[in-house]
Amino acid sequence: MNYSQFFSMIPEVSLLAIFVAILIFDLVATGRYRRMFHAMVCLLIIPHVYVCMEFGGKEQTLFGGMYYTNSMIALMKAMLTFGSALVILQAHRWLRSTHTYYKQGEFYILLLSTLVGMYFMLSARHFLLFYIGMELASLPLACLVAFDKYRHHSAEAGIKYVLTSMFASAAMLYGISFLYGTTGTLYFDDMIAGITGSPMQIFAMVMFFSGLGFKISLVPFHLWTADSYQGAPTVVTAYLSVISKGAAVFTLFTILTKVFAPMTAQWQLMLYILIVASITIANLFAIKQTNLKRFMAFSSISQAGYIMLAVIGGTAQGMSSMVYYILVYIVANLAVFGIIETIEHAKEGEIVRDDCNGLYKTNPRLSLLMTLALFSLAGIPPFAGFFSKFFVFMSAFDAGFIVLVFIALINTVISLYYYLLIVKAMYITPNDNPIPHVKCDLFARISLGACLLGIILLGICSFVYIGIDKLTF
Amino acid sequence: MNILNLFVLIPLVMLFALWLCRNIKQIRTVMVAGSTLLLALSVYLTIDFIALRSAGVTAPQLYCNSWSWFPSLNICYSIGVDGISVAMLLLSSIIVFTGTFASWNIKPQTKEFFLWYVLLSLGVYGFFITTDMFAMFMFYETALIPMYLLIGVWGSGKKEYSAMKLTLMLMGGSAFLLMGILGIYYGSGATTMNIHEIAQLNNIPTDIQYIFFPLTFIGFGVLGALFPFHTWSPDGHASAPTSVSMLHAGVLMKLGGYGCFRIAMYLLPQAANDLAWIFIILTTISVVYGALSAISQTDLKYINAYSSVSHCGLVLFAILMMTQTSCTGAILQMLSHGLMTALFFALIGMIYGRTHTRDIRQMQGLMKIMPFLAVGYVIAGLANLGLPGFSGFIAEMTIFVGAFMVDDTFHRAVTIIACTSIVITAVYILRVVGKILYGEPTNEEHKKLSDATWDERFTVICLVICVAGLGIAPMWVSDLINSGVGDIITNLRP
Amino acid sequence: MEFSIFILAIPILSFLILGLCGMKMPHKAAGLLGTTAIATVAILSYIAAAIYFGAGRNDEGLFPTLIPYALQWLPLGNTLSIEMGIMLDPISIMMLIVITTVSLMVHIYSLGYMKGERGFQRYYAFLSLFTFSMLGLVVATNIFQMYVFWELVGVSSYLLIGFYYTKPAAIAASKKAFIVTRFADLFFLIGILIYGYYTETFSFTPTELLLSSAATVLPTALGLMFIGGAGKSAMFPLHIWLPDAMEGPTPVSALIHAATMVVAGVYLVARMFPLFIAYAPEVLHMIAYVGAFTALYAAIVACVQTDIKRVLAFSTISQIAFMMVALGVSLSDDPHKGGLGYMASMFHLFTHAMFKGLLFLGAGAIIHAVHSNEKSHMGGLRKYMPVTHITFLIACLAIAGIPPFAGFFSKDEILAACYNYSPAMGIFMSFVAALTAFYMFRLYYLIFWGKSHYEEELALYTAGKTTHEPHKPHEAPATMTTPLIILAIITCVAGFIPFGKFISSNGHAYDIHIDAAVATTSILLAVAGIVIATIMYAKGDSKITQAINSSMKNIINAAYHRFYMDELWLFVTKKIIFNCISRPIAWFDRHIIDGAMDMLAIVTQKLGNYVRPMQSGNVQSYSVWFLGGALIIILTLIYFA
Amino acid sequence: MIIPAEYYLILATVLFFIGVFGFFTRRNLISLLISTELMLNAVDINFAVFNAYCHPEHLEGFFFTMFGIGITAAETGVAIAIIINVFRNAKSIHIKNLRELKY
Repeated sequence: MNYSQFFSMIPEVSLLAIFVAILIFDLVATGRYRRMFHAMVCLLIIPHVYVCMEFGGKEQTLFGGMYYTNSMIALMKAMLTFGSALVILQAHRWLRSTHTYYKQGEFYILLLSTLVGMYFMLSARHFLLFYIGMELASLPLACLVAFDKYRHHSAEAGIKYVLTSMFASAAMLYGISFLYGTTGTLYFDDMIAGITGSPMQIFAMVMFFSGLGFKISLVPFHLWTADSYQGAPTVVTAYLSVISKGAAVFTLFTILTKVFAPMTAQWQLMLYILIVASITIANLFAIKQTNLKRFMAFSSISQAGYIMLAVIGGTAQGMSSMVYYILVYIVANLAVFGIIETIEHAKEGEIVRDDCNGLYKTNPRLSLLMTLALFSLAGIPPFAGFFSKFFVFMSAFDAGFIVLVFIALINTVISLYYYLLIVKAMYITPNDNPIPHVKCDLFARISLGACLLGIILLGICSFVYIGIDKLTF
Repeated sequence: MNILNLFVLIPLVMLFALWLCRNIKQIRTVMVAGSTLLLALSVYLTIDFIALRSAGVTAPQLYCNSWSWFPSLNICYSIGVDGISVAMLLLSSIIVFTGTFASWNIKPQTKEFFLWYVLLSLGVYGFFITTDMFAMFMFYETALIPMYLLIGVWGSGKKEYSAMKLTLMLMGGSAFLLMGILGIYYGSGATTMNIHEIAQLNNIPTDIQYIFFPLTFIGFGVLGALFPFHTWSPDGHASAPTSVSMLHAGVLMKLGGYGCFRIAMYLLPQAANDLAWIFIILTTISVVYGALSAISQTDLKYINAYSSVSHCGLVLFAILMMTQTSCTGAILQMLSHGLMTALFFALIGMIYGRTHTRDIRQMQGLMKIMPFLAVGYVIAGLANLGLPGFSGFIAEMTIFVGAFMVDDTFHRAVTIIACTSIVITAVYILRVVGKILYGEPTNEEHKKLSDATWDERFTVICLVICVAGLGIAPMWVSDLINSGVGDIITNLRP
Repeated sequence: MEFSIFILAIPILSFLILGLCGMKMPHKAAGLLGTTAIATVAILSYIAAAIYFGAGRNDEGLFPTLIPYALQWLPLGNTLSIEMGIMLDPISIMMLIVITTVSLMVHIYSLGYMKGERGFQRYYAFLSLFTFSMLGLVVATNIFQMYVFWELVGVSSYLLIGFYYTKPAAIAASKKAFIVTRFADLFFLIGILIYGYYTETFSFTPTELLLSSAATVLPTALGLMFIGGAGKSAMFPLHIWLPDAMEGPTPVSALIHAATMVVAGVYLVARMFPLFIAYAPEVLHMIAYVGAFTALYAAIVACVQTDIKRVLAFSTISQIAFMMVALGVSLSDDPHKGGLGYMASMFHLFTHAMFKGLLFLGAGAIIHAVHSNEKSHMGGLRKYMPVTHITFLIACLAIAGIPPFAGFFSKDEILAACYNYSPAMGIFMSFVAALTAFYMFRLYYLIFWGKSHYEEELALYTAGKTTHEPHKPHEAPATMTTPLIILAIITCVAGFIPFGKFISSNGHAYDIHIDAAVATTSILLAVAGIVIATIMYAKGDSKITQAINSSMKNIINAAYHRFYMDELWLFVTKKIIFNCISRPIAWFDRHIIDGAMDMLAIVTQKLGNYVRPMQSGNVQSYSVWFLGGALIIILTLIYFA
Repeated sequence: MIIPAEYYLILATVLFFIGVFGFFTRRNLISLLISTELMLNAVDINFAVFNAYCHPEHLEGFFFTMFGIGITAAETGVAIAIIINVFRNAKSIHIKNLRELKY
């Protein structure tokens, strides 16, 4: 056993270093240093995106095959870190509020520990490591969801999240145990030899999948999503909706193609059912939602269904379009949540759709960004979402799922409807008392600006996709 | 530097400039400068294109260029124009130009209006210059979505409902379309997205064509107001502000016909030949049904919208006849309908802006009150019902003569049925003219109204000149279009 | 003949000038401009005629067909194209003369008649437009050009009928005229399409080879074209627009609805005559029967109308029907072997244009004087309007077929052709001719003889029974009487033109000779008609008249209502097309088609409600879904994958 | 006498579904937590049994069991912390208090 292997995991180790730095700073810093806390965290985390890309990209296998990394995984890590950085940037105002100010450090630490968990999920080539990573990614999130200690909704969301999460992980472990029982190994690379597609393994696979489906929030494993999203602090919701989802999707892709390759027909059928259910049911829910965060929860379920379209083929093209989709989804969704966070602060309460009425009059820039972000989510050109959706459809079509693509396309029309409802509220519906003009702080501005750039440029500037495509497989 | 890129670049620059504008004067300057530039550009392009053609350049597409965009998916940004696209670009420029003047006094949020307006025209231009299916589809959708806000914010009546319906139906259409595009791409072996290369490969298996031809055709057909997917059109047009109606009926609906021709028919020739009869029936219904519906409408814009259904139905009808002449006629009809409807909607908008009603039962004797607009309306009406000397006549005649060249009973029968629309058109046009323009003005309020202002006169005169110009001297357009149509027809009827 | 382009160019220029800047011109300038333009055109036409006929016949004994201009206007595929050009042959030259002459007269006349009207300039602009279109129609080199100008005359007629655009009746009439003729044009168009497709050309003279291959469809094509012609020429049952068209200014009625446009149908058939006679003689005979019926129908209706312009309108219908009959009864293209009708028809077209123009202009003068169209407001006008009276009488004699006026000669030829075709037809048409004499003289007596309406009114006024002083009828100004006199002179002499020398069915010279038997019969019948009219109407309402009126009340009533043709059309258009087709379709569109689209949206929304219970807020039920979903998937996979 | 593997597996399955049943039916948050513990314990038994009976050459299953126990403990800790939070806000840990967020 060579302990230097630990230091080969540069992204994880450097993130842990940041983690420790924050912990120490939290302990020692007082007074005016504390005011710089947020800036410091941002300054630490943003360069880390670069670190992930630059130093994590070397293909290597560690710990006897438990840990694996390559440039694609490094890119994923970088993307997740980038997303986390955006979330942290947006969190500034919330962290300054009375009840959270004193536990600012906890927020960073919890958030970063989930990020570490996700790193391990991405790099895991062994179910144990994967399980540990996944729990590390979920548990602190439960704390984050319940972060607003004095708000009942936050606590309710937290308990729902944690209970469902435990239930899901129990189900998943149950599945893994049978996989272990039938194949005798927990290494991804070895397990494939023992996969035969027997009913027991199908059972095991679906149980295992339900655990990941919970994280990705696919129908019918999605029911916690809306409640937790609504109850959690908006920043946490944003994080839940993109980052933890992105990591889970990527891992799922790896496991399905690496481990369950002999059962392709089975899991494709499974995904088929789940995609149709996710997209359709989430859309039906979303139509009726007026609470904006809840609405975004259903939107994210439906988006998850679209991401799965890239997974279902299991092809290289699917991989690149999936990663690309996640990237685009991160910027678009975070833009929406950033705006919700901002106007929530102005309204001091939960945002329902009617609160957006006439928003354009008072907050033209925010509304415009919101519109672009929603258009991007709906897949309207020339914004990035159009490209990502198109590529996802292409990959599914390429894999032969023509009818599925058609169903998904019909659903995009429904999704466009509910996204447009918000646009309509902002621009068209008259309102005598719109939310007054909100001034964003610097951090939020940076974050929203980055999102805006991403929404506009990620699609048109094809080098992003080309770059991702080069890294695939 | 390819001249065609300017068609995308100028709107982009305009968008940027508009974003920086501070007052209405600057906005108008930007708009006028930009749209004039575009108009000049497309006129130059037309002249240059004709010159090149007469100099003996026979390549199907001119000004071709291609930049790899998403190489792993064979997506390129390829541009190139043939006669059809040149004609369409010219049409778009004219409408964008006149539309700018027609929305001279739009309020409120002038800047935003023009931002979306320019984005829309960007999509339109992009659609016509590109030859890559992906890029075409992208521009196509880019052109659709601004409609929502343009109608929703600046429209009138039940604008929210209409805008939503229009957007969703068109997006539903583009869902079909996307299926079609993917089907074509993968059916042809997934080697290229360029329509001309696919057409040359000509290797899509027939059974695949049978699936994707209807999808593609319906996809574009929704925008081309194909029965029974046309119902967005009356509501949408009725609610839209003037210049948006102009642009929408004038140019956007042409995207449908153009796409049907350029993608559905061109790339899926086998299925087009075998399945055309289904759509011929639908389009024939469109033609007659739209016209008959228009007769009993009472809202000016509804009348015109149904008239558009009828006329755009004729475009698709002609395309499906698949003869050189009828397809040339289809393109002519697109041009002509684009100009005429734009003129019509402009006038309706101006009248509505004064009377604040579009109900024909509440207006009378406008000829005495606003003679300029009334005369304009009569001219537009006469052009619409296919009076020789205006563009509608040549387009319709070319279509009918072309359609009659298909020598079998079915085609003959539907052609004759479609011909009846010229009578029905006369009925509803004259009904309106008689009701609102003639007679003694009865409404006291209306008697105080004024005639057109200079910007309105300018819009109307420009369009009338275009309509009449096309109608009196059709040869050059016909020549322009002919070669482009020929290539596609050759592919359809080997 | 290069100058012939000016025959078309001058009117259109005049139209453009008057249309674009007419509103800024004073009335007089506009009127003079229009009149000068048309005078120039008239002179050019006369010169053209002189040169054309002066050049004489070619070696084959024919007047050559000249095409000084022809350019491709719109290519339609490889073989077909629409050309625009000028074609001069005997009938187009003849038409040029007719049109320019009548048009010039109307222009001059209108200077007085329309004086001070609102929209005077517009009126002249439209007149110029009409003249242009009509000239373009007759010089058309091909059937499609003819169609193009056919539509243009239709629209100028529409504009001129609706000239008094504030008058509801005028609006309705203009609309009706346009739509009815448009309806007929539809058939014309289809005919052209068939013709063009099978003969691979739109020209009037396709090659023999193509013609013989198209022989089977030619009758259909020509028949459909005739329907188009029937629409314009107001053949039964498409005649309904013409009487209403009298709502337009009277000079317009003279020009368009008496002399020129309405004979376009006849001209069309004459144009296609070689094809008709060679390939579709049976269609030609159908035309004869339609014409004969129309002639009778219109004549009967004309007998009982009270509006003088209506009488003239029905008389026009009847006379045009005569021309149609003449064409229809032709048996060959040789005038000596049964092809006389062609020449007769053209001859009648020529003379009719003159005397009917005269009648309308005269009626215009009368209306101008009494401010009414109704016969009840007239009577005894001969004292007040001597010039009008004399010219009107000349025209009446001409139309009745009394020698030596023009109508006699042309009608005689027609009757001769009819007798040649079949005696029944000849007798029938002779009867109609007698009826013509009757109703024309009825009209004449009602206007100029009998009790003077003015005097009666005046008597009432002087007796203090009405407060309203009647307007004294007066003779029209010189601008109006001059055209009357000129036309009257032409009417007197036109009959002596050796028409057959210029125009005949096969192009060779043909000497008109009066068939004594036919001539005698027709004169006798005409005189009989006049005599009956004199007895019945010369002294106002005589006893006999009243007796006849009461005994034939039903028929007269029906005839007065034009045998309810209008009501029938109204029923078809309003009740069936508008209420039973258009409205249901509009309803269907809004509620079924659109409803289906809305329904999709509503169903989606409703489904949204149905899935709600899933999200109950209870974490335990969430887990039930979780596990249940997983189990369902497992079962599906086991059994279906 | 060796106890056959099936016995253990049946025990584990029964345990798992007792846990599931408890999770579905109990009304107290602590009981729910206990139910999930049961489920996780069933999994741990599974791993141990599979390792011991089927694949004794490596110790992966046992390791998994060990880690599983540890992680379960952590989960329980977090869950209880949140339950306390709930109690603080709602003064009850009955599940009926957790239905404000729905639809």
